[in-house]
Parts: sequence; structure tokens; C-alpha cells
Amino acid sequence: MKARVHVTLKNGVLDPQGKAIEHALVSLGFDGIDDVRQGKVIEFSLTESDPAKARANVEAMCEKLLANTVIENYAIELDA
Amino acid sequence: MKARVHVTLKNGVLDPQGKAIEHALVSLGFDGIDDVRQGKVIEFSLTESDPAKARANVEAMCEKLLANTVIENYAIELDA
Amino acid sequence: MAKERPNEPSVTPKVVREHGLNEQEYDLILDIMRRAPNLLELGIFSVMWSEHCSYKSSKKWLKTLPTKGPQVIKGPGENAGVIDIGEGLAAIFKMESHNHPSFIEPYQGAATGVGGILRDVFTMGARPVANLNALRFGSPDHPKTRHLVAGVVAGIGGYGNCVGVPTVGGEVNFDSSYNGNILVNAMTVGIAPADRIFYSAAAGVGKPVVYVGSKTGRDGIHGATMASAEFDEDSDEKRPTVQVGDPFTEKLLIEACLELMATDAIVGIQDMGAAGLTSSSFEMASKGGSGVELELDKVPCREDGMTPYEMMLSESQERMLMVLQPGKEDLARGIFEKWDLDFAVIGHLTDSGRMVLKMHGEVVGDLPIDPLAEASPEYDRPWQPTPPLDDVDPAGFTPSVAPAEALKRLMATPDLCSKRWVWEQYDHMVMADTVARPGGDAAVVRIHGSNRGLAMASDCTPRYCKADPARGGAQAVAESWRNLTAVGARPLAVTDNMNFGNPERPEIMGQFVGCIAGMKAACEALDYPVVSGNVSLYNETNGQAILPTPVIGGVGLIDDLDRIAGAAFAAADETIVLIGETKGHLGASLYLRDIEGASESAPPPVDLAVERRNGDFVRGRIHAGAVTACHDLSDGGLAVALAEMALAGGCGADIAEAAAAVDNPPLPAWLFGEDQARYLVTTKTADALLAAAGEAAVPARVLGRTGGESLILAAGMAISLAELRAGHEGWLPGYMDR
Amino acid sequence: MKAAVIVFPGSNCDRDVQVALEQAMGRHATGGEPLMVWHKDRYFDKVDLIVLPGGFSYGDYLRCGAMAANSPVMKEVVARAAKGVAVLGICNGFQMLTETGLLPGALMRNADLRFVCRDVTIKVETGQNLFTANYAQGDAIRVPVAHHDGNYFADDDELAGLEDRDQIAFRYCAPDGAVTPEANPNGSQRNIAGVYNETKTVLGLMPHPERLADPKLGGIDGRPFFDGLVEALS
Ligand SMILES: Nc1ncnc2c1ncn2[C@@H]1O[C@H](COP(=O)(O)OP(=O)(O)O)[C@@H](O)[C@H]1O
Ligand SMILES: [Mg+2]
Repeated sequence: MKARVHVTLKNGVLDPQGKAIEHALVSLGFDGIDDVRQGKVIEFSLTESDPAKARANVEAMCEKLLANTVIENYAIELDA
Repeated sequence: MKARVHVTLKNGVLDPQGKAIEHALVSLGFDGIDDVRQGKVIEFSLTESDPAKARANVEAMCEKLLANTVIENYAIELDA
Repeated sequence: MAKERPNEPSVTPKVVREHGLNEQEYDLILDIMRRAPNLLELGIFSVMWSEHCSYKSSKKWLKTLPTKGPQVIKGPGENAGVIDIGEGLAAIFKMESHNHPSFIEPYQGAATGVGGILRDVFTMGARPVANLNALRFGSPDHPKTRHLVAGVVAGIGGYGNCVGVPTVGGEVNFDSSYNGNILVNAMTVGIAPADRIFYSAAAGVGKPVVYVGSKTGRDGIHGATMASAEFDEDSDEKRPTVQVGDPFTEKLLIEACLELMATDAIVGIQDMGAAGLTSSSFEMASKGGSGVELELDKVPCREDGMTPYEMMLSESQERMLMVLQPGKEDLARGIFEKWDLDFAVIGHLTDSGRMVLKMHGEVVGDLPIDPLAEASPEYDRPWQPTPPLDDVDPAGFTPSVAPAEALKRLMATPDLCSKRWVWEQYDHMVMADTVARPGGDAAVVRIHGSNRGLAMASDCTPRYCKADPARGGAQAVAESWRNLTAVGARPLAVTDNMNFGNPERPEIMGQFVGCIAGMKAACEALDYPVVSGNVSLYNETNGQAILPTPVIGGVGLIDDLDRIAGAAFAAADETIVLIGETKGHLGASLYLRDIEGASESAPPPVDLAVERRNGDFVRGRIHAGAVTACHDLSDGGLAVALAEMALAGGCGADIAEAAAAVDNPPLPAWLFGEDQARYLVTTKTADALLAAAGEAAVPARVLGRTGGESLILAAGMAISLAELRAGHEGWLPGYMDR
Repeated sequence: MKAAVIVFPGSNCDRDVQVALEQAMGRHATGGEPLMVWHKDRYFDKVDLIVLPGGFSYGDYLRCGAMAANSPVMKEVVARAAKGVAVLGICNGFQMLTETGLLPGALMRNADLRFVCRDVTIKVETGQNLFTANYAQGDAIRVPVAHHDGNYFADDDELAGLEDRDQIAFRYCAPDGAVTPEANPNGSQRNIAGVYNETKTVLGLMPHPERLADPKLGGIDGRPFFDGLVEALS
């Protein structure tokens, strides 16, 4: 099955990227935008077919590697 | 409304980050994973309330700045 | 007077304790305030009196260090030390630790450490010209170590590379005592016109207090108090205090501040480091003998609904506080807006001697400045001298491996292996003035547009400090002085970073006291004063303290870049000469630790007079153009220094003849002993060099000649350079890619 | 000759290339010094060479060079390039040139994901044009790289086209000139270190010739690069 992990910065954590993108968009004349935040998506396929097992697996991957839980949150999407 | 832009590498474009993550996951003992790809998500809020106008706006942002269409695809999600 | 704010926790004993203040300290607060402080005021006391900001455990001893000399323009007490480097220029430098944050979040912790030390230097009007980093990690086989090394190195590079300041030197050690407390000490060196140094003191009633840089968020609230608290299992709970660095904004801040500093608009300027707005505004007012009133609603905030408490204690990065000459606001605003940076007048100086904090016109905090600063606690903590260890009799032990094999292994140990993997991730050439890159004894950075240069290095041998703090402290200073001398520089002054365990334990405090005593003696004997520094205590986890690690960052001057030396053998068929006396001191040597696995013993004595005599001689010969390469002897002794010179030059050497003549000390001790005050030099004119040494009463002897593809240590004892290089260059990348 | 160096917020090799150019101009009869142009200045004097320097423009957030490529001055740079004015992009400047489309391809994160700063050897693939006037085709020169995103990518058709049109300027190689995988510091396709536009008036390269144009810094292989430019444009 396919797994998709969204990694986003925790609220309140400075997001220099988002800040810079917002600034660039505004100076390009796009107005009415706000709170730009940048995150990551990591997608991959899993041989594990049992949804529960798969989710547990992917959670472990997030905790160990995919997300820096000190400053980031993660969300997991699975689809068979 | 809120806009979410997913930026992913085109097929055939090699993805060093994805490869490295895959390698790291395997060496951490996670097996049965494949085709790891890493993408970006850029989220922001828009004052524009007309969905059509908003989409057109965000598309322009992608073409101009948010994605490099030589190597990247983008997908736009809007929700009021 | 300041009333308590609605829906804000009131100040209970528990809250006081959570702010790291003990009962005596709280009583002192009551005396000073003549009333109970509200939460905001308590928070301000807690950060101002934290170990990190108040140096309460170390002050008494730091005061004993020599800080004066004709070259010193400004010693400790400002953001960084300032020394005269001639031709109307000053060098401004300091080292600072970011140990705890780097352990919790290696990338951001190390990155913001670099950002912080850069600000300390450009705050004073200097353009940063070089960074160094002294790193100490746990045992390589500790599960966390690889991840920490990768993150810290990437973070230092990520920040320094982006701001465009070359990272030219440092050190990396591994020891299990750092398993739970790594050390990340970052140093910045900058250059400024000697007559345009900027200080934090600000006086003049009514002068505007200006905030510039990034917006304030809820970053690192209580970071300063956390940096002074011992770790325990629940440290993970302290995680949210980690901050994210924005090197791009820092780069803009450097350019904007230097642009403004070229005008006469600034009265005083101070970066917002640990304890952000609190300590910066306090510093400026108390040093200037004035009072300050801030309107917190004017502080640029990143998030909605931030409380005065959060604004005053936030440690958001890339922010500065300035006091301007009245009427210069628009000039200054223009410059910061050009660089897309926030600029806000958030208050003004008063003559009340108090810090008055207002929110929406209402007073939310009101504290007396001098009493708080002066009453800041100073402890004379009980201390226990470290018991001396036995010497090792070089004749009294039988080596377990042949010297050639020992050398091969030593060169591939975590502490002695090449750190190329690290410094190739650092842009060490940006600014196009890096004359001697990482890999030698000291880095050499040209003073832009001239033929002069600054030499810099960071040094400490923690295992010596553990075995004998006083010797270790003296040795760290001496090795720093020697590393600068070995490239031909005149050592001028040092910054220090004192990393120790819990000072409330007498044996730890004893290590601190001992190291300071040794540093003091060495700095005095070598005319090498301390002009800035930083103390990091409580580096222990569950009672396991780090090795005492007083890191010395040295800066020296090179008057003529055509008269310097490198460590690489320059050519074949040159004579190798050993300067200094070799007694074969094996105590506390890497050889004993890593090859023989022997237990702790006494480190080499440091004879400072000899150190100075030998060093001055070597420097003189370098300036006279009489030596073609020079390298000081340190970890691993003679054999390792020889191997490093051969690998750097891609040229072998033969010392068999000299080795054959050795009987006392025995060969292994002669090869691997770590006697101090020694150098290896190569020369085309050996006789003249030996004669000069004789006149200067400096021990010097011919070791052998350069040439060939291998190192010949003794008859039938050859190692190919290729083999040595494979191990030396291979260990770290191999370890990291595993 | 007249040259302009464009300074973006976050540029940090602007002074380095300014010095290298100034010294090259000094060695040549013309003398003079390059004009430093702030990115917010949409217009600047007529020049023969425009340099986009290395650094981390806008922090290299989002994508390296992406925001600089959209900065006000860039419209002018693109317009002048179209008129045939020589444009040189070094490191971050190269990334900007691909982001503006003045040069094909893209520069991705280094294959090992690590920033790399060290001397490399690059092979001069096409001699005798504006930028390599003082090198011979096949020369192997030593210059430093210092980047995190120098991994050159273009699809196969693009690459074939680049080869056919002789647009590949430099390739990473061994000291003896052999183009080997070991000599590739970042995973670039076909070891590509620099590319031209079709008319060879625009060059982008990852290595920093300006960092080895002074004997004090350990080498001068980068010097002919600037001397050649100055001579060719004077
Ligand atoms: N973290 C680092 N960053 C940059 N350079 C480093 C680092 N660690 C070691 N180096 C460099 O590697 C070389 C060897 O370091 P070290 O063995 O500590 O030198 P020494 O024994 O002369 O004090 C020095 O040039 C030093 O600057
Ligand atoms: Mg040394």
C-alpha cells in the first residue's frame, strides 16, 4: 500500500522558509495572503498490507527519522 | 480561505532526498518500503473568497514562484 | 506599582522553584522589590540570576584571570573582547557554548549557537571574518552519537555557510563522558576600525530605545534557565524551548548594522541573546547608569496575544536592541527597511534607575536596575582539589604492539583521525581571504586588502584536565599559543569556554578552580591575556559529569603573509629537525589510552618558560625564512606529528638513524610521549638552524630527511603513506556512513 | 570593459568576484572596477558583463535562486541577456540562471545531501569562447566548490541537445582530466559543472574561479578565467 507522511512545523515554531515565501509572493504583487508555512511530504510504498501494522510501522518511522518531533508534527495517510 | 500547494518532483527526476530517506529507513531496519519521494507543501490563507479567482491566483503563484516546472509538478487544494 | 495581571499564575513557592530560584534568592528579591514580585518580575529575576547570565558560581574565579596587556582594548565584560592589531584595526572575538540546545535538537541548537556568537561580535562594530567550532561528542558507539555529529555539523554549516562567514577551524573529540552532554562551542572573530568600537552602555534621558531584526515569538522561553539546569530523564519535556535559526535574516542584520554603524546614530547597541529583551535592556541601562521605560505593545511580535512575560523572556533569534541619538530614528529606519528588517522604537531611557515595563499604557513591571544587577548572587562554592595521579615510568612498561602498528592505529582513532568530513561541510573559503585552511595547526585569515593576517585555533585536552586540572588548564593555553606560533603568528590574546559539570559538587568545583589556576599561570607567563569567555556548568546527566573542558580560543597576528609556515612537508630531501626536549612522558597520553588501554595517569608537566623560549625561537626562524614547514607536537607525540606532516605534504620521511640512537627513553615513549613545548620543522639549512638553536639554548636535533612514499620510523619499520592515509581519512566518513 | 555585479539580499560572494574582476581589469590596460548593483535597482549603466554572484540569495529558501530569479533587477538582466550582453552566474548565480530559464536544467540537492566545500578539478569542454578565451579545450583546472545544491539535472533530450550544441562548459574530472564518477562531488548528470546558453553568451557554473585567482589563497587556476573575460570584452 501507499503511505504519505505530512511533516509540518509545530505552531509557534519560526518558519523562515514560510516567512521568505510570503515576502516574495507579496513583492511579486500577490496580495491578500497570510500565514505562509512550508512543510514536507514523504511518500512511499509499503509491502505491509495490514493497515494497523502498516500504520504502526510508519509511526515508528516518523518518530525515528521522518519527523523531528522537537519542532515538527506529523500526520500519516495510508491508502491500499 | 486556505490554500495548500503540493509540490512534487516529476517522474524521472531523481530525488536525492527520497533516496537518502529510503536508505536511512532500511538501515534503521524498516523493510518492505520502496519508491520514497519527498515533496513540499506550502500552506497559506487567502483573503480572496471566490474559489475560481483564488485558484487562478494560486496557479499563477505556482507558475511564477512556488514550483520549478522544469522538475516539479504542483497540485492545488483550496478550502473555504 | 505593577499589579498582577488577570489570569496569570500568581507567584507561589512552587512557581518560584520552577524559575530556578532558591529561597535565599527569593528573599533577596523581596528585599530588593520591597514587595512580592509579579510573575513578569519574577521571570526577569530568574533569567538575570540564572547561572547562564549571572555567572554566580564562577565569577569569583574568573576574576583571577589576567585580562590586561598593551594589546587589549577591551577585556571581559562586553559582548566580546577587543584587541589592537595595528594599522588602526581591532580584532573582536569570543567563544560561546550552545551545549544543551544542541543535545536536544542538534541542527537548530548548533545553528543558533553560531548565530548568537556572530551577533556578539558584530554588535561591537566588527565584520565577522571567521568562525571556529570546538565539538565534543559521546563515545562513537553510543546510539545517539552519530545522529548528534551529523546534526551539529550540518547546523553549524547551515548557518555559517549562509551568512557567508568562513568556518576555518575547530576541534572534534569523542569521549563517553559526553554521552549525555555534548559540547558545542562556537567562536567568531571579527575586524573593526579600532576607533569605532560599539558598546552596550547607553545613557541620556529621553533617548529612543530601538528594536531591530526579527519579530518576537514564543521561542526558547526559559532557555536561559534551562541552560543552567542539570539534565534528567524528563529533559524531553524541556524541548519546546528550542529555537529555530534564520541565517538569512542574520546576514541582513549584519549588513544593516554595519551600515548604520558607519554613521554616528548609535549611542549603544546590544544583541538579544539568552534572556533576550530582558538582559539586553538591563545591560544597556545598568552599564549606562540610567533607567529605561519600554512600551511592550510596540515590540514586533510573530504571534498574537503574547504576554509581557513572554515578550521579555523570549529568546527569538536575530534581534538587536539599540539606543539612538535623538533625531536619527528615520536615518536608521531607512537602513533597516532597505534590508527588509523590522524596526521599532519601543521605549526610551530615563534617569529613574528603574526598568519600567508598560503594556497599553499600564505599568506591568517595575524593577530597580542597579540593585538587581549588583545583588545578583555570587557564590564561593566549596571545592575539593583533584588528587594527583602517578607518573608513568617510560622504562617500566612493555608495549603490546610494534610502534609502526601503533602509529597506524592511532592515526585512525576517533580523536586523531582527519576531521575533513566535518570541515568540508563548512564553507571555509568564502570572503576569499582564507590563507591557511582547516587541517593545519591554526587557520590563517588575511586582513582584507592587506598582506597581514590573523591566525586562530581552538584547543583543549580534557583528559589532561581530568587527570590534573591545573596542568590541563595550563596545557590548553600553551597548546593554543603553540598552534599559533607554529604558523608564524604572534599570539595576542584568548577567549575561553569553560565547560564543566555541576558546580554544587566540590570535586567538580575543584576541577574548575584548578583549570583556572593553570590557565592564569600560562596566560601570564605567555603574555596571552583572556579578553572574553563563557561558562557552561551543569554539564552532567544523572550524576555523570563531562570531562573538565576549558576550551581556549586563541588569536594571533601575522605581520607578513610571506613569512608563515604550514604543517605539510614542502619537498623531498629536506632535513627534519625536532625542537624541544623529549623525555618520553607517556602519562595521560593517547598512546596509553588508545593502544595500551592503560588507566589514568599524570599528564605532561608544562614548563611555561621553556614553552615561551622554544616558541619564540621557532617563530623567529619562520620569520627568517629558515624553515620550510612547521608543526607542533601534541596528541600522539612525535610519531603522529611526523605522520600528519607527511600526509599533508604527500611526502614520506626517514628517521631511522635518529631512532636507532635512542635508548633513553625507550623507542615507544620517544615516539608517542606527549612532552610539551615541542615542534617539528623542516629546513634546507640544518646547520644554520642548529647553530641558532644552540645560541638560543633551545634543544634541537636532526631527526632525519623528508622523501619517499612511506614513513620509516626505524630500521625495518616502514609504513606506506597510502596505508596511513586510508586509516586517517577513512575513519570518520566510514563511521558516519555506517 | 564595464562589468556589473548584482547584489541580492543574502549574496555573499559579491565582494570576492568584485575583487577578482578588479584585479583582472587592473592587469589589463582598461583598468577600472566593476559596478555593484543592488537588486532593487531595476536599471543600471550599460555594461559588457553582468555577474550573478554566489551566496544564499533570500536564504535559498524554497529553492536556491528561485526568489532572486523573481527580483526586480532580474527582468533587466534577462532583457540584456537577450540583447547579447554577457551574463555569468557563479554557484547561486548559476541556480538563478536556471530558475529564470536563461539556462536549461536545474540544480538539485547534492546526491549525498551534504554541503561540500573543497577544491575540485574541472575540464574545459569548449575552448575559445568569451568565458574560456585563456584556456585551451581539455585543460583541467583546479577551483573550489562550495554548495549544497549543485547536482545538475536535465532530462535526457535536454542533455543530448546540450552535447550536440556544445553547450557543456565544464565537467568535474580527475586531476589528469579523466571524467570519472569519483571526481563528481555532487551527483551532477554527466559530471556537468557548468553550461552555456545556445549563443555562449550566458554561462552558469557551480565552482568558484574567483576563489583561486590569488596565489596567497593557494592557486591561480581561476585567474585566466577573468583575464580572458576582460580581454575578450575590452
Ligand atoms: N569542527 C571543526 N571545524 C573546523 N575545523 C576542524 C574541526 N575539527 C578539527 N578541525 C581542524 O582539523 C585540524 C586538526 O585539529 P586538531 O587535531 O585539534 O589540531 P591540533 O592538534 O593542532 O590542535 C585543525 O586544523 C582543525 O582546525
Ligand atoms: Mg597543533
